[in-house]
Amino acid sequence: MKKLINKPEDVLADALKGVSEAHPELRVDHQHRVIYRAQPKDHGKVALISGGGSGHEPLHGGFVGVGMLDAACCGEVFTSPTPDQMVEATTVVDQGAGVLHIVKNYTGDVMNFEMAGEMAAADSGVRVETVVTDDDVAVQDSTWTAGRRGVGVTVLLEKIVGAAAEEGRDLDAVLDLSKRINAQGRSMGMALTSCTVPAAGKPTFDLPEDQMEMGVGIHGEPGRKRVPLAGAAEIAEQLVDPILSDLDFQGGPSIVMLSGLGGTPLIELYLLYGEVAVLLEKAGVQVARTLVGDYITSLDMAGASVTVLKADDEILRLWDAPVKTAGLRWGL
Amino acid sequence: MKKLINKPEDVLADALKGVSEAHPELRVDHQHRVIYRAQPKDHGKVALISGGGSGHEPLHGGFVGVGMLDAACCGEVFTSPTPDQMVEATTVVDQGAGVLHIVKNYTGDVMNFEMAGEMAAADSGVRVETVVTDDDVAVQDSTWTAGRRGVGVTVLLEKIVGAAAEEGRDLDAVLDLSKRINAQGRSMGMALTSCTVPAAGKPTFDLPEDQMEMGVGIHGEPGRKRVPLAGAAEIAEQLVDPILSDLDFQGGPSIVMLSGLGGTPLIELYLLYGEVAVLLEKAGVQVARTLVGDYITSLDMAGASVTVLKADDEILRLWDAPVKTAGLRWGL
Amino acid sequence: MTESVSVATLVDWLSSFRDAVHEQGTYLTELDSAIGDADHGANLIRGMDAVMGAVAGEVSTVGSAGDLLKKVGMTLVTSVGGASGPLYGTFFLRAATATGDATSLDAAAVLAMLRAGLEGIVARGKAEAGDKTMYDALAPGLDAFASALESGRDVLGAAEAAADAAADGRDATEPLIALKGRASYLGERSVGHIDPGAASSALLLRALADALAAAG
Amino acid sequence: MTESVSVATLVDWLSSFRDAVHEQGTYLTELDSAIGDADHGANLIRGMDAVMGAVAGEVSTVGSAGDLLKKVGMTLVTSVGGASGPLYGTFFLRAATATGDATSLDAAAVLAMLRAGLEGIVARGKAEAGDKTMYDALAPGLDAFASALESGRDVLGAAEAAADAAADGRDATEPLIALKGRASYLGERSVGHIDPGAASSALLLRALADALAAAG
Ligand SMILES: Nc1ncnc2c1ncn2[C@@H]1O[C@H](COP(=O)(O)OP(=O)(O)O)[C@@H](O)[C@H]1O
Ligand SMILES: Nc1ncnc2c1ncn2[C@@H]1O[C@H](COP(=O)(O)OP(=O)(O)O)[C@@H](O)[C@H]1O
Ligand SMILES: [Mg+2]
Ligand SMILES: [Mg+2]
Ligand SMILES: [Mg+2]
Ligand SMILES: [Mg+2]
Repeated sequence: MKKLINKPEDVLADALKGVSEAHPELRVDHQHRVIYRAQPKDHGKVALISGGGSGHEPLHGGFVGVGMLDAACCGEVFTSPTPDQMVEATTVVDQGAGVLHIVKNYTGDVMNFEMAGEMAAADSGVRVETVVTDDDVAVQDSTWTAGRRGVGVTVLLEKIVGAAAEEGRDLDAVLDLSKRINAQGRSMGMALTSCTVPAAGKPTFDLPEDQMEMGVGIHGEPGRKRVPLAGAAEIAEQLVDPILSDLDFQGGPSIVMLSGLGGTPLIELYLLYGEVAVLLEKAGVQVARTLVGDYITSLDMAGASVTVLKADDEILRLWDAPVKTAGLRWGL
Repeated sequence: MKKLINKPEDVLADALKGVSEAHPELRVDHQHRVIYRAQPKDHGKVALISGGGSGHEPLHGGFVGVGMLDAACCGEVFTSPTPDQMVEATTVVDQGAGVLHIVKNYTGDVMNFEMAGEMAAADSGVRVETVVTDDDVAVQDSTWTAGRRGVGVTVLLEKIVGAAAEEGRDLDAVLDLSKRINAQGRSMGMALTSCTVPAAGKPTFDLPEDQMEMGVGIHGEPGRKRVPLAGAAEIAEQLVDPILSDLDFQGGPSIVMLSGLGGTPLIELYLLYGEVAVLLEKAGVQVARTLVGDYITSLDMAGASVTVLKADDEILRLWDAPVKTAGLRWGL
Repeated sequence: MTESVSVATLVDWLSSFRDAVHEQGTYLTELDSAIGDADHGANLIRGMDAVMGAVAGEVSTVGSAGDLLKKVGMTLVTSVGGASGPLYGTFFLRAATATGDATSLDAAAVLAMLRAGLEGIVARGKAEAGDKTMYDALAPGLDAFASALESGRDVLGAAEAAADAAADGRDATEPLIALKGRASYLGERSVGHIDPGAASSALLLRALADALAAAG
Repeated sequence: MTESVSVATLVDWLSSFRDAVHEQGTYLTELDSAIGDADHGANLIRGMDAVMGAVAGEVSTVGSAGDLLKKVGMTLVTSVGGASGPLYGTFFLRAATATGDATSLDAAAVLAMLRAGLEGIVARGKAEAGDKTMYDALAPGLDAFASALESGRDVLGAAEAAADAAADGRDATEPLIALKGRASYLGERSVGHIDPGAASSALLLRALADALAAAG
């Protein structure tokens, strides 16, 4: 295993040191492993908390700041944070207007946030609402299973709903909007290589030179199927088709994100986006805003995911609103 | 070779398609392979042009926009662009105030920009000045060799000098500042893996699991020496020590960039930055601004480089000035 | 073999489970690599190391079984994360409620403790038989424990039967399609692999038998 | 073998060089992988394909040698980039100036053409003997060309001597420490590898000999 780390068990603690050194505009609670804005708004804003396993950077710590999150709870690599972290963060950020927990749909994340919500309500009486994102079309949905994974839409949701909270909307409105954003977004990912979890010390799976994994999430899991390696145009099709056949994006503007999975350089992401844009145009999807880069990653996995969000004028306005975070910044 | 590409020979053309689709605020001349601001300033600003081989994204195309470059000339992967591209860009961006060419010190880049300067002067009479960056302490300097490579300082220079040009300084002042920035910056890089040039189809070099390359540049070349793989703390030392022993950074603020080389995820970059920060602090370097992420890359190489720039109040003010590019953005 | 299980023996159980997850950590992570995210071993090692740190003084201060198990549950909840943290955490928290103030447990109390724990896992995770989770090792394990007691075996014999049945349950997860947890994202591709949580649960029951045998 | 080299033969030279860089492209890139950036093969393939596209009509329209070589030089300058683009480009631009309006070249004119080209490379790149660059193949090649003419051999014989000497010069770059170009960044580590530009330059002179032989 080749990584810029010290000991595998110290990866999270050490990385958080770097975050606090690099970002004076953030405050890192190293004991609870929570990243806060150094200068929280001082009254009445609905607070947004997200969190999850580490290894998906900039998600979520890189999205803490004006116009997005108030706090991010950092779990061990690929492991949901624990309820006490969330309870601590919830108590710290609440300004009386309540707290929205933004949770990606994974059994672990959902259960830990659930316990945190129960504990926070019992301990402090803070009103906590939760939105669970589940936008990954690679996963067959069914009431009998764990449902779809929460992936790329989480990034767009944190930006858009963060702007709404910054404007002063109340918790019901914020919750409502967040559920609508999740319902209107779809994602699909693919991998050229596995990633290596530091504590495991070797790649999670082997992938021959002539194969790729379609329908991967962000935890280095194998995808829905292993298929022959293809060119970017063909890969774009395999990513875009399942998204478009799952939801109708006609008749309004869309926001599109193409995120790298951590090990793929920007030149390839732009190249793939060129192919994605052609397909979206052909299908009549009107792309109003675009994000290309590493936004929701899976350690050092090579590959990419596409997220399409059905927007409207209001959503675009919130998207364009100023944001000042380590991972997404404009207007400030 | 596993890459999100179509044919190796089309990588640059295809990637530029994605850039123009993703960035309506940029105008891409696909014939000349030049990236421009879609809305150039309309009078009297000194124009900044940079360029170089592709595969270093976001450098340089990702730094075109308000507060940084006016145009970027894109060469083939790891291959300097050709003089005709630079002549075209120079002619297009000149607004009568002259043009600064920002060139990284590589024989190919220097010669091609030199020819372009000769041709532009002869053809159009545009006044062209050139700054050549050469900040890589890994390379022994000597009048008998090609000198040091231009690496990370180029990013900082494009930002700071871009702000100065945006303020309306004349070409002499802009040239002067750019030379000062280059003189005050030092960089050092290391690689955990090779990268794969698409046309070559396989890794440029083999690096055993227990070895790393110290003193690499950004073209997938082997470094100055191959050393045993080490932890992040030890790697930070091997990067920071040669920088600090090459230039005295005491007695004023510094700007520090830790850039990934393309294949290393953000969590590792932050982790390494934590170790770098400790060493800089110990050495009495006062870090005033920090940039951690992929800014100057080497395709899919895993590794990182550190750049330290000796600043002052004026430089920090220019650093903080608004910038709106795909790769670096604040205040706008 | 005495029929009464002391708090010290419960600590031995935990210690034995800690040793087992250290020994089998790589194996658990390999199982999780195939159908999950390659962290189950690291998660349980982190959790059981934290548990043994937290209960270090417990035996000498002679707290109740409930106090011990509650501390174990809270420590797992706050140190593991992921799916297994809340699940194993809830197991011990519910087990604590079942044992309450008792400082020694007879065989029936041990069964009640385990059953309360499993009910906690079901309440938290909604798993059913055949979903390819830790439930599929624990449930047959507990059934075997109960049957063994009914047929007159002592607590050690029951625990041994439970460990054997849990191991069988673990192996029986191999051909299943996962319907819960992150293995479910793989659909058909989850077939042919043992569930990592079932494997760790089988270790948990084996550790109980080992601790009882040693106490014997 | 006629002593006069036609423009058509010069086109054959270019065509033969194009074929050579296609055949040896992987080898050139491998050399460049060891001490450079793994693109020398791709650079020359792109450049010579562009050249052959640009001069396609040249033979039938019977332009001068100068016109042809200028077009070659400009095409290389505008299609190759990197270090080799300006260097080979300047080689042909200077060669064009040397041949001027001529539509056929005698042996001395061929030597003058090559010498002008090499001077262009030196003017552009400042390489000296032993810097481990294309100079180290071209310079001994041209010296051998001159000596062969002096000792009475014809232009084909001279070109063959040049190709042989250039190949020797190429091989002699192996033990050198690079002082120019990106191989110089490697310092001592550049020792033990043949310079890629020296290898392509040896192909350029071999291609000339081949074209002359075919014309013979
Ligand atoms: N809903 C559930 N009910 C019971 N057990 C579950 C459930 N979801 C997951 N598990 C168990 O958790 C195990 C995975 O634990 P672990 O790898 O530590 O967490 P994560 O899946 O979050 O990475 C699975 O092998 C399975 O046995
Ligand atoms: N200053 C120079 N003078 C002469 N030849 C040079 C000089 N610098 C580099 N070269 C030649 O250029 C070759 C490399 O060409 P190429 O790989 O196409 O360009 P780049 O180094 O820009 O990638 C070297 O092998 C060397 O022979
Ligand atoms: Mg996990
Ligand atoms: Mg090159
Ligand atoms: Mg797991
Ligand atoms: Mg090269």
